[in-house]
Amino acid sequence: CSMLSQKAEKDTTKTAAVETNESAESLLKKGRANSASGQYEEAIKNFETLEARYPLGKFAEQAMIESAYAYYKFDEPDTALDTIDRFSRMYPRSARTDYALYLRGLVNFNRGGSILDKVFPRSFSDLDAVRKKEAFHDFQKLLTRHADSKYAPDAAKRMGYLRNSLGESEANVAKHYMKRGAYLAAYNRAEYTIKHHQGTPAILDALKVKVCAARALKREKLASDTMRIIQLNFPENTKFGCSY
Amino acid sequence: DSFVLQDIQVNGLSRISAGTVLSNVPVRVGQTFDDRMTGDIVKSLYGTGLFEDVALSRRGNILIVKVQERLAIGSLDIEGNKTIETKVLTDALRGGGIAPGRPLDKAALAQFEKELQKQYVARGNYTAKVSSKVTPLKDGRAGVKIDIQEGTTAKIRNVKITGNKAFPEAVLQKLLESGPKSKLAVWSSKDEYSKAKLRGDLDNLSSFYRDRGFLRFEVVSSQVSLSDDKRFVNVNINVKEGDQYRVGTVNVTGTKSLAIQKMVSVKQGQVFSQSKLRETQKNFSSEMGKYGYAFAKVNVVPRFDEINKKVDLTFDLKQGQRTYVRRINVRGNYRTKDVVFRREMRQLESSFYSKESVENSRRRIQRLSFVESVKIQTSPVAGTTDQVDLDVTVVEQSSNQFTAGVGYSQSAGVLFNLGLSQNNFMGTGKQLSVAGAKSESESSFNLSYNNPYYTESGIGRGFKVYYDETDATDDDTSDYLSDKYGASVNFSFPLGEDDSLRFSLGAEQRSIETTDSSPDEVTEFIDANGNDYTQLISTLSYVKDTRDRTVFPSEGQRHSIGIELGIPGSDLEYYKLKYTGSAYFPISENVTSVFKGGVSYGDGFGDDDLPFFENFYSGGIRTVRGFEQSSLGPDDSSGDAAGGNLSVNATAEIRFPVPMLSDVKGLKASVFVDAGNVFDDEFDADEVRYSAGVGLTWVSPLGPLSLSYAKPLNAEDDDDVQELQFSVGANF
Amino acid sequence: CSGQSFPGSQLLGGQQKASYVAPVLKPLEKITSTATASKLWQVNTGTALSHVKIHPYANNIAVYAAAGSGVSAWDKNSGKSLWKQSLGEHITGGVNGGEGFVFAGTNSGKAVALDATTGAIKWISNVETEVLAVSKASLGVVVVRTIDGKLHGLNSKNGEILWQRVQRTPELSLYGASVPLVVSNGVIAGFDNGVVAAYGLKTGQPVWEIKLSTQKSGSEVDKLADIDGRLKSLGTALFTSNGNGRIVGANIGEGTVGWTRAFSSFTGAEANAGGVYSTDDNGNVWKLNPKNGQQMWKQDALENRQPTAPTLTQDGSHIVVADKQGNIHWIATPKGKITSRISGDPAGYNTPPLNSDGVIYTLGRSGVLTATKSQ
Amino acid sequence: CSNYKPTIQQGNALDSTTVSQIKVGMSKSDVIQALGSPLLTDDFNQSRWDYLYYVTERGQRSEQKNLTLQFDGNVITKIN
Repeated sequence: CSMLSQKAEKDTTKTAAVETNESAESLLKKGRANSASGQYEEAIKNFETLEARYPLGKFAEQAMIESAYAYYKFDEPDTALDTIDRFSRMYPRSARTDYALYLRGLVNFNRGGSILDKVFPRSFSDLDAVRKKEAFHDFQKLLTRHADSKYAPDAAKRMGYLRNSLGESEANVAKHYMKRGAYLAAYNRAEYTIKHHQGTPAILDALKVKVCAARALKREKLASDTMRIIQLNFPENTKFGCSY
Repeated sequence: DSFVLQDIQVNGLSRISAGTVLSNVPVRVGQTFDDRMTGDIVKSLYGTGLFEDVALSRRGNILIVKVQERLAIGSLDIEGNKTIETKVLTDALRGGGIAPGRPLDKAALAQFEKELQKQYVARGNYTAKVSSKVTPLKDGRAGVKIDIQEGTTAKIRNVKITGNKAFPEAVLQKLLESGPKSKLAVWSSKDEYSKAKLRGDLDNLSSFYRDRGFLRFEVVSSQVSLSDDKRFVNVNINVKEGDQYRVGTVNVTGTKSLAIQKMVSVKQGQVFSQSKLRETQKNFSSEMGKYGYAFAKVNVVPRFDEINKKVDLTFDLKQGQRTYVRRINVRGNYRTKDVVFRREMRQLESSFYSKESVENSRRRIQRLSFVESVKIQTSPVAGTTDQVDLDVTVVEQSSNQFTAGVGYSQSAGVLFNLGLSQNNFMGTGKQLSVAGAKSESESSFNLSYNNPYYTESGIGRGFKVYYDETDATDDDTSDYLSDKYGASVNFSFPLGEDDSLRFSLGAEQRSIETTDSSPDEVTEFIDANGNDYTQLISTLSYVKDTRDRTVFPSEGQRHSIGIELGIPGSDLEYYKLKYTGSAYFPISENVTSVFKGGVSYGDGFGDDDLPFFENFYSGGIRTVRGFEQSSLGPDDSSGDAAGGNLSVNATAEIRFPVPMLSDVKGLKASVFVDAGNVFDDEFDADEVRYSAGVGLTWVSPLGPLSLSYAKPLNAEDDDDVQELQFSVGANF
Repeated sequence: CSGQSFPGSQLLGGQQKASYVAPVLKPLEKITSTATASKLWQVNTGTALSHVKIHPYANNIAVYAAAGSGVSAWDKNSGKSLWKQSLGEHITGGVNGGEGFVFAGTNSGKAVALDATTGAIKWISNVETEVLAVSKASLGVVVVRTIDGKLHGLNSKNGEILWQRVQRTPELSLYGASVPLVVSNGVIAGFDNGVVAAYGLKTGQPVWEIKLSTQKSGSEVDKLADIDGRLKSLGTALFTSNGNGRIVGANIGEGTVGWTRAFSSFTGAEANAGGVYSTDDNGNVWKLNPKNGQQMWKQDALENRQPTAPTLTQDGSHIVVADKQGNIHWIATPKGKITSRISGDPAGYNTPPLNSDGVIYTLGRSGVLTATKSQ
Repeated sequence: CSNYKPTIQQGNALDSTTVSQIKVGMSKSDVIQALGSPLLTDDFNQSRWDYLYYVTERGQRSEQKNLTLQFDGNVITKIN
């Protein structure tokens, strides 16, 4: 198709901006080299020149998804997300849609990270829940649509991690309200955790908070009902204190 | 008639791949095809935005899709725009799908042209012209050129008000923001016509009259008429004043509580005033807001008595249902733990919604130094009439300052330093700072850690460990060598929403060596007290802080008054009283006036004096700019500045964004006047030094940098003047 | 403080100020053939407000003008000053006359009648808002048009308000209004919303209305549709035009439209049996066939000079227009050739020339009154 | 020491007059209209509504106010 005719050609018309005759292929190679060596700004420039000069070809398709990766590494999450969304709209049947979904999940997963994370690792659990849910859904789409993609195993692992951390941050809020003596708020938060985050380790913490909060609110019946659930599901954890 | 589709042929393609076209044709080979589907195919192909024209035809059982590709935009340039930045235009264009690399949609371009022209006219540029030219380039691409003639904003030639009896036209003209410019107001844009400004003026007029009893005042008509060449504008406003009304009887229905009744600021017999009425309504809703009635409403039922021009007012208070907060969600915290913000919230979950505590919470979060901005919005909970969720959306500001490398400071020569200060350490809100520095006159190391929430209710606790070796010989203060090391623990106890008590206790070991150039004061002191001292230092201070944020506050104040004691058991017993205060007043949206001041006094117990190394110094970028660092005040016997045990300084400043660089974050320019000095025991007014100048402060990712150029106003000849000064890590 | 921008930011550059680019003017070619017009006399009638549109008025006694806050009368032949009368307020409407009076209107909504011979103030009537135009007096009635879109019928003897009519005015319109045209016992007025309407002179009863077309889309400037120019009656026909709209030939009695033509002119029309003459917004002067509006000739030498509506000379051989650069041009009606040019008020002209007994009077924006005679 | 502790309010704040209006036989929607929806709900026992309220000021927790409504289907049967 037309991509093959993409040989180097000289632009003589004087009205057009001065165009070096670099072909799409060499632009793509240069962009990839920059990206590999960490010069993400350079990589982005090459990819976007390619897109401007040779739009709508196979090379432009590659350039677009790889510029998204470069933006992600260059700590510009929002532009990366826009580029990925534009990519899936422009090339719905591209061979790399699974990578696009995976990359989209990664951008939201690592949002807010900075070089200092190596020096002072940032605790992951209590960060913005909305982005984590978005990442969770991107990875989920990847697993349902491209179960056999080579990114699927890592996505599955990250989904598990996300599910647990979402449950954990919900339970942490319940504990926070116990510490402050807002027992009704703690009770309702614990209830929410149990309802929305089954199967995560946070369930046990939530059940404990529910018991202590019910006792503090002098609702012995609610406390004993919840205690029975703990005995059923976590027989070895029935002894715990209520000081938070 | 329908038929089974044998094949789909696409022609007219030059750059787009057949695959892309086929993926957008909602029909597959082998399906039965009938005429109804043609509509969907054409719609979906146009939907891709890639094609100028799409035509379907049939040859036997083969569907032929004939497309004409849109030219892709090769280059896009914009000329002639002065008052709207090119970046704003390119973003708008990209929003409309017009950007290099994208297919050129001529309709969108024409739409953009019309829209931009409308924009200019709406801003009062009635002579503006916007046109665009598309020149085809090689290989299916097009060059787009947008040419803009902005013209000027129409100037108001005159404003005529008719129908006014109670107030002369001159009084009314002063109320208006739009009007002809007086000769000397060269900079003002008062004569630039804008619809919004005129509407604002009409509101000002009616509230002016309604505040003076003219309840039936109305603007009958307002005309704006353009000159023939569309460069000038006349404004004619015709008003009908109506009569002046006084307040008749006032009664409140809907609530029994007397406290609420007292809230009414409208009294019988007074001339009716709309602003007083609004004030009463505001008092009501804020009072009710405190008790969870967030949606309380007050409607005022006026009853006119036309004969003797009175109006009886009934305030009907509708409490509405009490509203409860179900869940509070924290958003945008990518680096900080949820609990660090949640613990600042005064509004709790499963508790009634109180406007006051939500506003309080917003202010407390805004004051955290690692928060750039915070918004709290309520959204109703589906299925309930009285429950809402709160969304706290935070924009974080990188608060870790990582300084390393070589620096030059005027007072200490070449400076090597390495330091990291983080007041949101690992997203926990704790503060940790580690810093080491080495230069000819000083080498120091200090580590400090503070946890503002050591206890749940906000009692803070922190430690500090420091080692400091100074050789004060070459800067112009008294010469001696001193090295000290020590550690201290500090606590802070909240006394209310805005004030707290701070206490610290520490031990310090210091030893002093004299040099041959040490002045008599130093040598006498050493002879009297020896070279080494162990000190037990404790400080106690009360701080009241109502500033709206710590970085570049725009309103509020901070006052701190405290005492530092060399408590008994130390070798040298002394005390230092210290007051520092700052107040911020917003002038306009991002212009703030700042007033700062400080008084410190120190003395030894009994008849001995304050140790010389504890003296206060003045001069330099943090006290009185324009004078060399610590150079002010009395001199010691060898002519260096000895400092003093009484220090006074004050600053008045106006801060505004740097005009051309207003989008650089955290950059502010300022115009200031400094005053201050240090004294030996007695304050002497004519010894106070003054200076004025301009300054620039930038809160860079590496920490606050400030630069100032100041002219001393009453420098004595032996003062060391230094107009240009800069520093890293100055407080602001 | 929304209006007041902070001096500091202006001082250090602030927003670049865009500058006004004046449209390009064609050079005027030299007049070679026999000059057909000459200047009789020229006087300065006072310091005028540059934006107001004051028409000169002449009767058998004198020619009248208004500038700033004073009305003045001048001898028609010598240009000698007969009398001057100050009204104490800026004059924004007039000058017109009839039945022994001279009328003018002020910006604070006062319509004033003066004695045509002595200039003494006969009556003052309050019409609330700025007066833009005054009709001639006829059958004891004078009609005043004010800026809020109202038409007021006043008793010409004592200024008592007989009737009032109003048309909805758009928020933005061009400054100025067409002089109400008194025809037998009716008055016809043009409004800023592109409507021409006829009312009973004595009663104000609406008789008919014609809506010239208005543009729907585009910016506020594209939507301007004022009828501010001259309403010309010729026998049973009425000719007028509006901005961004149409020029129309209609029946003056029934208000039925004979012909229309897409045309944009805020200055209105002039007409005689031979042709309908009008100046469009770009400054081209047209001659159209009065029967069907077909173009007969178009003179584009005065492009961008914003010439006024044309005025026919006494013998109908020429039409006279005055432009914003202060030139008065004579254009031959057969072919549209510019035959003569005289420079009058350097500040240029807002209102068309007046023909009275063969003398063409023009009143400029700085109050210069010029009398010229064409051979 | 007696330092400042922010006040803690929890539960439905009801004043005595509104509570006195609740009568046996009222429907659930009437109750919600008068008292608002209960903040403490127990999934296992839909027919029992608990309104409770307490406030902790400067560290001292007030006596907790309770109102329990038993429903049979949609109508109140017991109040205490």
